[in-house]
Amino acid sequence: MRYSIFSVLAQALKGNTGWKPVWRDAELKPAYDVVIVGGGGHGLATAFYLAKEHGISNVAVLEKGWLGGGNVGRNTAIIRSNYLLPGNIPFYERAMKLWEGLEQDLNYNAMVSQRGVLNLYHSDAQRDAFARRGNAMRLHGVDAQLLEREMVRAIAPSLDFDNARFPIAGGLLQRRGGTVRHDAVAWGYARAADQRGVDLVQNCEVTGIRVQGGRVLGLDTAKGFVRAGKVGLACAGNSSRVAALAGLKLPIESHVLQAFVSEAVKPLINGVITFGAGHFYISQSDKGGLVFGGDIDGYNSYAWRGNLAMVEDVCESAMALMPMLGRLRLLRSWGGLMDMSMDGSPIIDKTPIAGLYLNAGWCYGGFKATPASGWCFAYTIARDEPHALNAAFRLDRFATGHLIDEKGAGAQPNLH
Amino acid sequence: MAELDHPFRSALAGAVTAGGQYGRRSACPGVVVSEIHAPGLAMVAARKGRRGDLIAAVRAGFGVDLPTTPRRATGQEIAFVWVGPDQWLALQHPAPKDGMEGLLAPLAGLASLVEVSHGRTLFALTGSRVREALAKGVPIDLHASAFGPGDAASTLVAHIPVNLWQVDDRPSYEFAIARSLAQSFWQWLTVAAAEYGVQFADG
Amino acid sequence: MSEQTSSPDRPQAPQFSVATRSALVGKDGRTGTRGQSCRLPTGGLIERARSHSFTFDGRSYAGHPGDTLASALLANGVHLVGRSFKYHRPRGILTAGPEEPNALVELREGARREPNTRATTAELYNGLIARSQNRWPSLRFDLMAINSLLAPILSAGFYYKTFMWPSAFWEKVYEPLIRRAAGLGRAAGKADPDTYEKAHLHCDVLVIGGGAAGLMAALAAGRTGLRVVLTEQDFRLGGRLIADNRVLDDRRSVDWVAHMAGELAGLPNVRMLLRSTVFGVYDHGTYAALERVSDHIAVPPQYEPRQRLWHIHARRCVLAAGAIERPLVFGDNDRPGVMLAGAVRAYLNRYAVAPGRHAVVFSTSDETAATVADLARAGVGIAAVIDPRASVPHGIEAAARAAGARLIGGGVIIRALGRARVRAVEIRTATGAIERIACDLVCVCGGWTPSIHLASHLGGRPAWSDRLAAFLPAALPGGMAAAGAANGQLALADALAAGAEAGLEAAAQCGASGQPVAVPATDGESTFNAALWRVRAARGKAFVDLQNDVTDEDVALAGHEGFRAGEHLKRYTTLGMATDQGKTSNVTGLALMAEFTAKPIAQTGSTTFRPPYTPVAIGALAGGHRGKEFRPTRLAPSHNWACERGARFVEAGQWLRAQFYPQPGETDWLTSVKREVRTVRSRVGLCDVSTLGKIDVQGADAVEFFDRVYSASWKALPIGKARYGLMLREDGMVLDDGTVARLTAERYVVTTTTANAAKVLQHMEFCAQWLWPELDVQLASVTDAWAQFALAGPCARHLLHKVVDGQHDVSDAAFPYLAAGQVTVMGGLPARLFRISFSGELAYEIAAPAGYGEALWRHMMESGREFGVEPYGTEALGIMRIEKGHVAGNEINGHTTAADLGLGRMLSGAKDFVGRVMAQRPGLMAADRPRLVGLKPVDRQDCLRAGAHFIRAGAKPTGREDEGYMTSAAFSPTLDHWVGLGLLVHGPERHGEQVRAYDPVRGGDVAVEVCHPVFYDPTGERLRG
Amino acid sequence: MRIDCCYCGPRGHEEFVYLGDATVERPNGDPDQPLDEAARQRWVDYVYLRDNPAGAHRELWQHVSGCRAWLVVTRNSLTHAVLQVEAARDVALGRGLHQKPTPAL
Ligand SMILES: Cc1cc2nc3c(=O)[nH]c(=O)nc-3n(C[C@H](O)[C@H](O)[C@H](O)COP(=O)(O)OP(=O)(O)OC[C@H]3O[C@@H](n4cnc5c(N)ncnc54)[C@H](O)[C@@H]3O)c2cc1C
Ligand SMILES: NC(=O)c1ccc[n+]([C@@H]2O[C@H](COP(=O)([O-])OP(=O)(O)OC[C@H]3O[C@@H](n4cnc5c(N)ncnc54)[C@H](O)[C@@H]3O)[C@@H](O)[C@H]2O)c1
Ligand SMILES: Cc1cc2nc3c(=O)[nH]c(=O)nc-3n(C[C@H](O)[C@H](O)[C@H](O)COP(=O)(O)O)c2cc1C
Ligand SMILES: [Zn+2]
Repeated sequence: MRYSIFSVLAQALKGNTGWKPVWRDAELKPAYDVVIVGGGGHGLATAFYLAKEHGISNVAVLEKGWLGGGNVGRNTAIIRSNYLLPGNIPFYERAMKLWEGLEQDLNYNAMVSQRGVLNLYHSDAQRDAFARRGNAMRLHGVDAQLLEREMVRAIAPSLDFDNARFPIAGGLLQRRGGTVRHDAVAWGYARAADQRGVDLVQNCEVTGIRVQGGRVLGLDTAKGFVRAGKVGLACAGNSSRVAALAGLKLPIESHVLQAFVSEAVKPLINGVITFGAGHFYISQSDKGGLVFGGDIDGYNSYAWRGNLAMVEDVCESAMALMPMLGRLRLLRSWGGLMDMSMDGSPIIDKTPIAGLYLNAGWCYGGFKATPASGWCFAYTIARDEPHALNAAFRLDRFATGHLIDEKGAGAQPNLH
Repeated sequence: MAELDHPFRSALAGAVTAGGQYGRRSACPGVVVSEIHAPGLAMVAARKGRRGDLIAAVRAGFGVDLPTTPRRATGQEIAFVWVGPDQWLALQHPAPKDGMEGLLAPLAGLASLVEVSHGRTLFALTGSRVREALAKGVPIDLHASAFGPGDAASTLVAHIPVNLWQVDDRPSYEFAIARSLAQSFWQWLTVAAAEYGVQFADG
Repeated sequence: MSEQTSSPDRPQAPQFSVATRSALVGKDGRTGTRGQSCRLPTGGLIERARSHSFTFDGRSYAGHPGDTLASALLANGVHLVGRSFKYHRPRGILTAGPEEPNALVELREGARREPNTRATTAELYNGLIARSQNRWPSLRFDLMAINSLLAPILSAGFYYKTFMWPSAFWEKVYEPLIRRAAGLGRAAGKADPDTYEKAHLHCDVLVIGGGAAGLMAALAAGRTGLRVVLTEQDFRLGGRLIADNRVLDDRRSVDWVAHMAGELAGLPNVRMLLRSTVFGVYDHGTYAALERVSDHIAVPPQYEPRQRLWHIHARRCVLAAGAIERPLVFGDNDRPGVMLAGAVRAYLNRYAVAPGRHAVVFSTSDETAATVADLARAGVGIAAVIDPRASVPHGIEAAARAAGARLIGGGVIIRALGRARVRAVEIRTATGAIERIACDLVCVCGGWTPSIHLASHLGGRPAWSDRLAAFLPAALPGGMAAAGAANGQLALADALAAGAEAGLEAAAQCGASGQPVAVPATDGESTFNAALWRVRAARGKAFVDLQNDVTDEDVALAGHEGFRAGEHLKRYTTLGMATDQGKTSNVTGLALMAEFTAKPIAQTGSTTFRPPYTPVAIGALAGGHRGKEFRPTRLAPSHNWACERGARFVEAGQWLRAQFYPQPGETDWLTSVKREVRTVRSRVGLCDVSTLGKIDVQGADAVEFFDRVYSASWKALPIGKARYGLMLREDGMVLDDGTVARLTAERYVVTTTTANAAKVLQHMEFCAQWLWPELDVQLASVTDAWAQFALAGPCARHLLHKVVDGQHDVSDAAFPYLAAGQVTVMGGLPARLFRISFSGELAYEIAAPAGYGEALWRHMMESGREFGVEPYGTEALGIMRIEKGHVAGNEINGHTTAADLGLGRMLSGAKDFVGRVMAQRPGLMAADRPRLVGLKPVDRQDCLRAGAHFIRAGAKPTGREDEGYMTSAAFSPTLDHWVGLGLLVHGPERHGEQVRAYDPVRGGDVAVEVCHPVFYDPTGERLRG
Repeated sequence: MRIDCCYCGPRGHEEFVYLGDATVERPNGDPDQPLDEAARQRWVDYVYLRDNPAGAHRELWQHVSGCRAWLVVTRNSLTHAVLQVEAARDVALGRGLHQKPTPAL
């Protein structure tokens, strides 16, 4: 059924009894043309674009828990395309463009909200690094503005400008950046994929990948064996484990990233603000909660929960940047599982096994990529070759040295 | 060596006043701090495979059994604090005339010796509330049942690396802080102990 | 309890003002104290002798010490306290504890305003100021209540289905409206003026909760002599025992609690923390607790924090956090005056407040008997006792009879009537008859939910108990045991026994033994509860989550639309996501979903429990680390002098470094910096470079070690010489550069950049301990031990002569470029001298023991006066290194190889070293990698900016044409125009070519000429001079 | 998280820095060894590829704000339970790969 103000009104009159399930809770069929492993944002988007762009709808998405229960359902929902390196910018800008048309594409309001992303800088060197990035963005047709201190003050007067250990010197602003209602992205893609015939199978963990003669045959799952012409892995934090089922070892470590939300308050912050002298970023949800986060906890983990030291570190940065937050209360903290790659950039590629495709290594930044990731992964699966947009996200780049290391941190995932 | 015209400058100079009181005014401040002026300090690290010989040499030359766990062992004048595997911080106060490297020269060949006398600022802390004040930053257990005279530890206090050891069970402690961070440590201490009153005694 | 704050080290036993408490209250006795029309004349744990005045929404009221804001409001007959989140429905006080979903207020004023403060936990103090929130223009008349009329449209998830058109309207129109309407209270918007602190506490046994179970556990463990910490979130010990009228060993429960508190206070090894909530459980026995040190007074006393964050490290823990009562789901069950029965008992017994005159009790639990008895004792009229069970237990029947109340077995409330206060209920009797009963108080109880949150913080999933209709702890964190109501042991006798046993067991696990503590005898009670998740065919809106306005219909709709998993339900409806985190609603919501989907509750699953247990001020989590104290500050040896000279400082990591030293009359930085550069180039300047990392390296294998960590070979470095070295990461990129000086045969001193000092030391330790532990090499950081000053300029040697003691020959012949040695200065002070130059001038670095650094600096400034010596800061330093084409942090940025930087010749081909192999990957060797060049503006007036990108002359500026970027730029006073360094594709082959330096974010687009990166003295004559 | 440093006792993990997998071996990088495909792959394995197990994980930490020892910590990545802490130096020497280099020329 189509969603619109009219359907909402009509249903209101009927006591909201006529709504249909947002997606069918499908049963697993014996075989599919394509099976996507992982019902997160990327897996669901991939299924949607396989159907929409490539006419491939005999597709299943297998999710070991409930749809959207992974990182797509727990991230701080920031979207931006303010990248530095040529391998990244066009890809993330494509994602941004797709976000901008998402409601219409999906007939689902995921609340894409372009209220701006402001990265603060605190030194001349940082300013120049931001200028470099801003210029790179502009060269690729992406919006970027370099702000001086007083311009930042005008946008965000409640930051600490007067008593800071690392005074704010200015900021890089991408106005088209912003936030999206994260859960709704999963639900919107799920609904749209379902409507195009994709089977979404929950509580269906993949436990084995069968390969024959160098070609993928199918998958063992909690609901039995399923044959698959092609298999796409989109398991985010669990990528190493699932790839290992096919004997692949990845340049990835799994790490916990925490996020935090405060009690809801009346509007306080409009866009997204990131601190340049510590790991901290913050925005305010439409419900009023301040949503914020910082660095990853810093060690391999599959525990989905964080440590106290990081909570304190993030709150110290919060107070250093915005001393007015002192009396607001932290309501909830949680953790997600990051597939931290060795150069901090993702992989969307074929694998040495024919018919097996990999989408992984998103680190803490894969949410913003969701539409483009799904779009490119669908292309790569359908055409058996990468699209120009994901051509740099190769699996063999670690061997060849064509790394995409935005931070220049080297082969140490917890530093990215 | 003639007494230099140009004086040694404490890392705390300008930040503290001798005899000064900080925080709550009190006839008997709960925390009494002093700086141990210009101590002699050296890092002593056993050369590869020479730990045993080093221990013997220190025993023979200084009458001290080098601790092999985080403790401080004292001799006549010198003390050795374990700071890491096969590594000690040797300290003597007042500093020996020829510097610590001179004093420890007999150990050459068995250990690498590095004079760091000016690298650390030494705080001596005592007072009836010193444990409570320290608990606000020191993450390790300083309770009498867990940490006593002679025990030592290296840890982080308010993001500042410290070496500390307990001197006696009044209790008194000494803290060695990187010189460049001494004022930050002092700042933390005066805030942490403010409610008990802090006296900066002349060391 | 007095207004003095309780200091953590002096735990105070709770002081009860029970002397005045008498058993029964006369019928007309309710006028109570000064205008507190609903205060009972006697009883309660309040200090009647003193009163506190406070205001709510601008009106003044009075209460007593011992009150919460909620109890004081109720004492004054105030029930309407807030508005709900979505529909702006009038709301009152539901609970008497931290689980409160409704009674949220803005507490305090100005910079201390705290939105969303639960009135039920806010301790009353004299002068307290509170306001209602989320209403406009007033609490009684809230225009946003129109949302209630739109409710059919505003069903769960409606916003996902609309507001899609036109697209641009979302940010411009719809969203701002939604944002303004959402949110609860208003933040202060000003810097928090109070302070917070952190502290560590170590113990053997931590007991969480000071109710019956916790007190017993603490005593049992405490008597073994172990270190025990008891935390209680309330400002009084006792838990339910001070809310209920119970008898333990012939003592009234409040007296028993006082007695226990006394026992515990007598044990020096037991520490009691009141007002202290354990809010999080972390790995390996770490518990986070928040102590509200000064929240119960208007302003924290001087030198004391508002709140303290405790890191508790405990070997064992007893979770005795009690249980939380559940409301019932019926029509308009959110009306002010509908209260939890247990809360009503707390208000009656603990606070001596009657929350109404005519009560209806609607409960599924056998505890009704106690509620009825307490109401009757307080003289509250009981209009009806409604129990949905067809056969009502005897106890309840007896209690109702004793109170003269009508008992309605098999009945339910289908709707509450009234707006700002309940005035009647509509009930359906067992026969189906609908009836209306007037009342101003509805006491509801739908059973109890054990407080298992902390048992689940490490991910252990709780287990559903059909018997209790609740989740119980399962898979607890290591070292934790649960006891009492938190463990489903609801009956007092069970809770006491379980507490005593858990305390002893925890002690035993720590290796201590003791005598079992005698468990007091109690009056019997039945704790049976018949689960009723909702009243069917109710009328009006039936709320499950009161704060987020989630109704049973919303739950049904979620199920209908496929959001059936517990976690889907939560996210789609927002059930349990409000400030109370669903403490009173989660279980009911899950049970309803199970009912709608015809699945067992166990299968729907609980949602995930996450810290914090109750919300925690962000300021408390930051402690003192804010403002200037956010991070420690490292001060260089000349800092003091630089301050005197009015230097400007710049942050370099944790260091503060002098950026430049303005002189009188200089108004802009460039003037000062130009002067500093000219001074160095023409006379002599002095710069504090102590911040560079310095590592003392000794050992027989030190050279071998350097050969492996640095790219070049060190075997030929003679004693008394220094050399520049490059270190790679194992992935082949440059990690750091610096110098190595050989002091003696087996002793070296290494310098690193300021930024990488810590990283390089760690890396070297990694190499020494893990990669090559067989090498004899010892490392020690000596950064802080030495003050190190660069003296640079043509007159540097003249100055040096005045500083270094006469016996040392520092002539060019005796001490040539790159010489290094030990000297004495200023008449006997041992120092180290290095002839190295970053500026390109004749230059030395002198290192002296840091305590003499300032003296040495002053001495050099004085003795250099005749040569016109001046200090120079990091800015001038930076300009001169650019003039000299030296790479620094801007170029060594983790993206560059040695070859990129023109340093490829420094990679030895004859030995293994870190990064050697990976640097040979095609991607790192590609000919088209941007490489180091110099840049000058074609029009010498133009200004260059680091961060500009290079575009081929004549090409359109697009990503495809991007050929590199300017890494560093500076105005060169020496050349009198801007100069830059940059990384340019095929750069070294393009000297002489013109390219565009394109800088759209700063409006720059300058033609630049590519040149050799060394602008100044390319042959290095000056530094060898 | 608390790590029981084999020298200092249990300390908060914030006193440590983390490096990662301790099971990867640095291959021989001597220039006289041929850098064939297999050798290249060994290097890629060492620098980039990780087992990333969900369960027991041997990993390198340095007690950087304590005794500065590098440690090999065996920790369960699902539960964070620390199973074993060893001095990295001892582990490395125990591998027996390490011989004294030939004296410097
Ligand atoms: C706290 C936090 C904050 C973040 N903030 C941002 C941000 O602001 N901006 C941003 O761009 N990114 C952010 N991210 C990163 C972003 O969330 C992720 O990169 C992105 O969601 C990953 O892609 P996904 O949505 O497909 O992953 P997921 O949602 O994790 O999907 C993977 C799915 O695979 C399933 N799966 C795994 N193994 C199996 C198996 N064997 N069988 C079947 N199914 C399996 C999982 O259950 C899961 O549902 C953040 C992440 C976190 C945790
Ligand atoms: N008859 C019934 O049906 C019934 C039902 C429920 C409870 N009860 C009564 O409950 C009591 C059970 O005793 P109990 O000790 O288990 O529970 P309790 O509720 O009496 O005590 C729990 C205490 O823990 C404190 N607490 C909770 N979470 C905390 C945290 N995170 N940090 C610090 N403090 C925290 C609470 O403030 C409370 O004081 C008995 O008195 C019993 O009669 C009876
Ligand atoms: C952007 C965003 C906003 C959130 N807002 C709230 C909130 O207002 N209330 C709440 O209880 N949780 C909020 N959460 C956290 C979720 O409750 C939940 O903790 C998170 O999605 C992770 O799931 P888990 O805790 O079930 O593992 C929010 C999460 C995100 C990503
Ligand atoms: Zn250690």
